[in-house]
Amino acid sequence: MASQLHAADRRWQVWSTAIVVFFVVIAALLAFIVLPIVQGQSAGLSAFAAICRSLGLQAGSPAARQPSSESKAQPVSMVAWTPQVIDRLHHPNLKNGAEIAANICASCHGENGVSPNPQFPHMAGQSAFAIYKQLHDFKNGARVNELMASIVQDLDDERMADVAAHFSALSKGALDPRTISSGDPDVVRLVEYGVSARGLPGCASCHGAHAGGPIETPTLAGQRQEYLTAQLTAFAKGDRHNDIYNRMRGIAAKLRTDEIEKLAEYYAAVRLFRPQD
Amino acid sequence: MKSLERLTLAHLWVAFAAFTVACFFGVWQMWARSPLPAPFATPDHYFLSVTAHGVSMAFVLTTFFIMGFGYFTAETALERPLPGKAWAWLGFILALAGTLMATAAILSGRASVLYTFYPPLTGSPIFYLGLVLVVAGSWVWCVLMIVAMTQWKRANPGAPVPLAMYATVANAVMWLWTTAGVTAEILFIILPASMGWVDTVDVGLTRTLFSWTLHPIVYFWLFPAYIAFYTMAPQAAGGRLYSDTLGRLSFVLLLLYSLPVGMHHLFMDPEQSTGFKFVQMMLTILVSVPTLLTVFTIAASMEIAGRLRGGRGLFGWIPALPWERPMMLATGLSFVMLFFGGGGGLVNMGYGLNALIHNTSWVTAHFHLIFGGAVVIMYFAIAYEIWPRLTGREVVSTGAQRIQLWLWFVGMMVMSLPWHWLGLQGQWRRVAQFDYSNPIIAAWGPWVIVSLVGGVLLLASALLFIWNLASFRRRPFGAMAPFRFAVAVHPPTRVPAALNGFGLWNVLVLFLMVAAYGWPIAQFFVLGAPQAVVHRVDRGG
Amino acid sequence: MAASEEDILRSELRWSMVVGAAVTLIFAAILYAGLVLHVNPPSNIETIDPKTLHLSAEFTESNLGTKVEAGGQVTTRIVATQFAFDPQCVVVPSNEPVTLRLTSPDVIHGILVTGTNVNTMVIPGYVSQVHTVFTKTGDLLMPCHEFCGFGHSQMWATVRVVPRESFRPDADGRAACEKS
Amino acid sequence: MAAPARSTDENLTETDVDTVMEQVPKGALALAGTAVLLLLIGWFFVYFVIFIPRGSVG
Repeated sequence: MASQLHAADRRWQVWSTAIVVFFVVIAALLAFIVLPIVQGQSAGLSAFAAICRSLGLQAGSPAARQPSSESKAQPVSMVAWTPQVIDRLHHPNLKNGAEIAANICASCHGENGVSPNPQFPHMAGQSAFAIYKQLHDFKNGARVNELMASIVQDLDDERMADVAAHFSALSKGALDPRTISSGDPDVVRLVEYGVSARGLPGCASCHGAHAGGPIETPTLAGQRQEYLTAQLTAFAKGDRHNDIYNRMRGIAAKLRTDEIEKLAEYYAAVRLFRPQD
Repeated sequence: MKSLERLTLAHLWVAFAAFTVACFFGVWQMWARSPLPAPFATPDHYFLSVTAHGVSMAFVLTTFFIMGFGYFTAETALERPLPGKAWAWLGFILALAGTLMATAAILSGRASVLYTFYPPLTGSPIFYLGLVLVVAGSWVWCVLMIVAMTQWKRANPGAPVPLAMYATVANAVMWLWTTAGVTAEILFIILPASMGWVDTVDVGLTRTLFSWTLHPIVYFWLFPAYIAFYTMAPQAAGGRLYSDTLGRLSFVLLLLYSLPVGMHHLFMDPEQSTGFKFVQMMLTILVSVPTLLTVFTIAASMEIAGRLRGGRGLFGWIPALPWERPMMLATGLSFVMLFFGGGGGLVNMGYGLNALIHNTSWVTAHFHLIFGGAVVIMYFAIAYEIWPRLTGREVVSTGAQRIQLWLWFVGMMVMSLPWHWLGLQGQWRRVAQFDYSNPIIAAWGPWVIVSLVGGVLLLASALLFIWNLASFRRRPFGAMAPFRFAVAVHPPTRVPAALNGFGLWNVLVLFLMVAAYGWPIAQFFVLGAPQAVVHRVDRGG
Repeated sequence: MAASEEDILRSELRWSMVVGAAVTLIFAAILYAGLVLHVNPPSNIETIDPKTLHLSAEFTESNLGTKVEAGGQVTTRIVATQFAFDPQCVVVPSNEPVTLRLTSPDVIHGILVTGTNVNTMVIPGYVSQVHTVFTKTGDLLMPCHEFCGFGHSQMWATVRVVPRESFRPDADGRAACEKS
Repeated sequence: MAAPARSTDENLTETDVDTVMEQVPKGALALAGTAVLLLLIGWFFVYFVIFIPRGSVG
């Protein structure tokens, strides 16, 4: 009886293993040999190339030729968020940043990053990533502004990161615009909901605090109204074009002039500093 | 014995509480997507809601229900006290603490990344840590199930493990394999990113690891339904289980073939090759086999019952079945939903055919029918079946229970059948609002409203379910009869070791996982892939 | 005894044959689509660094959109980014092989084109590629079908399929949607 | 011969089971067979009527 059972168990082991292995072998034959060779033949690929593609060792589909893709690089901004840059922004030399801010930036952007001039943006509480990107873009001309271009010429990447982080640290971060109620239904729609029909995401989808949007997204709450209007208009006309992949040009071009005005007014009205609580 | 009831009830109440809350979120989401104006429908509320709905349904309802039902099964099927009840409570507390952490993170708006994560978007670490604790709690359950079976086998050498317990342990073993993928993803990639320890992640690797978990997790949810089909429904129908052996074989096949197939969730992904997708497609086809075997075996078991009750002819046994019993009714309705959901699934797994419906409402319809329909309706039936035993109260009249089951079935069909159609039209997933001024989308409007009506029926059914369970409190205490699982036509006296344990199958699972996932995971380390910068979705900050 | 355990297992075996035949039929249809119609899921394992995507040659802003390459192959390059496609409208000729190449500089996206089998995920780190032939002319909707953030619902583009004779690339081989 | 439901459960004898087992699983085969047939019809409908006309992708 015991040996009989033992034999039955053996049979189970042998047969189930055999069936599973057999099935995997057949699947592998079809997947890595038959399918790519047949598909590759009609696409004019060698059997070797087709098999490599089916294994993922070579780019492309086993059933089609890879397109050629010759072209010249024409970047709109040279800033790349490499781990080195991010690391520097997370671990800046704040003393260094404060010095640069006091010596170079304060005259226009205010001692505490609160600009006295409606033309110039506030810096306090701005995202370090946003400031860093704009400084970098001013320096190499991706964003055109003669005054800023001459000022940032002396700053290297690390000093830019330091001053960006300095301003960012000046307040605990701007308010989340969601928390500010606005009576104007147009503003609520544009800021919080977005308009699917026009392909307009809500401003808060990126500019809200920690909304998970692009890394370089600036915070807008409490920003100078004149500055916001000017920038949205410049994006809409294409005069400003250092936003990669048309992110802001595309949106600004879809906004009506009155919408730009309302949005600038709304964001300017949001207080810059968090109430002390 | 009282302690088992308390343990089981604690698990089931957490499960059903999460379920009820999730139903509210679900209906609101459908409202927000419909042409009808919905309140609070900003994108951040919507994605918060989707996250809450997914986590509650897929992680909390399922895990707690399965654990609770598993403890109940272990003690009733093995007819001996569950070993390590203190450990079971520890697992419960771990999972509950995890659930509360995840809930807090979600409701504060710091984790609107959906229950399927999508790195490089990352939410608050509290969210991920909470989910890890839920999984840790379920691991305690897995170990206890395996220990319970092992101790029973030692005490009853050579005797076949009762089918209900064999299936439960199959699920526990499968779950240990299943969670390896998502646990690795969270612990080694997402948590470090979420904590700010790293700034970039390998997105292809995270998706591949998640796919490891994503298919068998659905079978983890499904197992209790199948256990009810095999070991409770034939009993409720007044018949016999047609074949105990086929039951064991089906559970073994589910263990084997639900694991090496997750890549069918990545068919449309650029980081995996055609070859491995094809291999996993072929393995996916095999997953349909145990289900189709189950359909036949259960139909035959029901046929026995129907004929015993006087049914004649080829189909005459069907109307003769005791449809007034909730377990019987739920089984029938479950099979209808399994038919539609499974049919949709056969399209999903079709390799190139997947392009037709990937990330459309078709897929949403598929898993709502399979999980929300076929499986959850069995969760209801199981609860109705074991509640008298758990509470010690007498059976309540089944009228309200039957209405509840019918409501759930009708609601699910009305909701998900239009989704199939909309999916084929290209209605895409995870959208907070549609532009109904677009002529293509405008044509979808009426169907979206129809499915919303289905959603409202589902919510009504969910509330009635809770009311039905609560109404046991008004019943007097009754005599506690031992809980009986279905008996087979030929109850097994000896079964081969292969069908009485999992040693052989673990070896084969290992082989299949290495064949199916070995290179697809290794490629990220061997060939390397560029990393993407972490994007924080942490609205509270 | 009327039905022995063997009888039962034999009936299950017979049923397994039916099941086997049914799934084999479905498998044959899938295999046919692969071998004869050359249908594959998009599986172009081609890596590209999302952090420096905008500095690259191919996915530089000015190179996006439809281009007829040397050799007459029509390639359409699209970047999926939070929360728009660049360009937001692409033009392609009907009844001609077209290769779509997409990638993302930020997070996971995905696309489908309504009424066609075009469907792929767009994963940062990889170039997604779909080879297809558009048969129906007109403006097709190409939404982002994967959760990419709070602006996901507003992310869509247009694929304008025009008859061959109306498809007029410029001297560089580039074609773009006319501003409406 | 429709016996009262509950009594069937409690007083089930092996003879009863043996008698019905002469018929089983003819009905199950018919039911499950029909289901699989309908499933195949549905699948091939999607394949030929929707998928194939939408064009080849790869």
